Amino acid sequence: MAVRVQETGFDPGAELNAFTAAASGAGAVVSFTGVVRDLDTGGLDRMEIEHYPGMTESAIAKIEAEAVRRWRLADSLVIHRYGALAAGETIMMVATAAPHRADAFQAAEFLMDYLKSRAPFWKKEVTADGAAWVAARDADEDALSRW
Amino acid sequence: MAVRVQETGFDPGAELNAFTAAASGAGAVVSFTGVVRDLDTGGLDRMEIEHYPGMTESAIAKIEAEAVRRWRLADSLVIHRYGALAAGETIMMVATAAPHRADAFQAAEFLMDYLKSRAPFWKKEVTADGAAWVAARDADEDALSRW
Amino acid sequence: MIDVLYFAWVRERIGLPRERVETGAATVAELVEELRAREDRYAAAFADLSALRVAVDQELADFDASLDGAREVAFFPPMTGG
Amino acid sequence: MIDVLYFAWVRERIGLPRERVETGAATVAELVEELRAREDRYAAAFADLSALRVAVDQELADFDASLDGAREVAFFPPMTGG
Repeated sequence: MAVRVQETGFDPGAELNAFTAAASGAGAVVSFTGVVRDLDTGGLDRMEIEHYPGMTESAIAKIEAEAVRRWRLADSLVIHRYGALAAGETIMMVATAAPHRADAFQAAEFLMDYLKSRAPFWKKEVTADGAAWVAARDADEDALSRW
Repeated sequence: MAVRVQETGFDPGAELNAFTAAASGAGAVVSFTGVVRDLDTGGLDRMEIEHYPGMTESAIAKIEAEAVRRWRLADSLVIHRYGALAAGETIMMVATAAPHRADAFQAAEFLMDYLKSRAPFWKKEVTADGAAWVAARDADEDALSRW
Repeated sequence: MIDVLYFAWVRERIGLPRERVETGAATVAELVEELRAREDRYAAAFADLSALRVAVDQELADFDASLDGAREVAFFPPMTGG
Repeated sequence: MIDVLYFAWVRERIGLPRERVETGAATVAELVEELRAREDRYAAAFADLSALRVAVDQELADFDASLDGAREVAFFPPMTGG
């Protein structure tokens, strides 16, 4: 189990390989990578991600501990950036390793659903015309009800 | 959409990064990596993977086309090895890219479930004491019923 | 004395990220009432509590949560991580 | 004439990966009966059809599938990819 909350970028491929190498005995590794998307209308200058230092790390650690309790996992990893990111940059990554694929997939989806709505991050989209906070989606809140 | 069936090894991290870079506009990338596990009792000398050249590629292409039909995907990738592999080596990888994470996750799980039971590969575990074909698991066949 | 933190548009509306507040409020809701009464910018930030979330000592909480022994309260909109 | 392919333990029991077979079989099941009658190793390989899968021209098929126009039939155990 590891949590990293950082402003600097990271290399998802290198992280995936290091995670897989360390999770010895796990046959199944699932990763999720979140990438900054441009607006549907184009013109995103940057995405600014604000977070709550201290609570962010502890909230994610709690989410990971819950995943470990629910599924048979060999290991898990969450990396989440804050600060200013351009379109195409990697925002965050989740990885799970398990003896069987169903555990790895479900734990990764669970971690993502909780990160979306329960980890203290807030996204703001900045364009030449101004800035707007990204609104929470009802679908993200609803996604929690399945767990 | 891409399918690669090959005897040589590959670098999952490098594949993930190249896939993500090519899937422009997708905010969500999911990967699954399958790794050769040692036997519970230890002592795996190698895993031998046999396949049906020609049918393997067309069967996987059909599975991918079905995934693209069912979910909103920006891209998908399947790499699967055959031949002799040692414990810890990567057998195969699936990656999906989509505007939204639910599509990426579901399509990756769908691809995995179908690869397990509908792509013509057969695994044999070889130890110092002999060799045994891996039996298909009922759970893998059952997993198809949810799609 | 309690540390009160604001994030995202709550921070922007109130105009500062954190402040120390002298309060006798027993619950989060009572603290909100005190803040609302201060100035328009607070009243604007706390106009619709259904659009706000709260954490007490870095744990998500309800507006009726007790502040007994609490050192830090944070107000923010629904989170948008991932 | 039809190409018949064997994989995994079916290949091992029969002792070869593929062969050309002169047959008038109208269905996969009829072809299986012809093969079974050949030698013990075929009878052993085809003893329990529920443990076998079949593909006609590289598409999964049933044992009652027609061989009309088929060029290639493959027999193998349930697949274990992934």
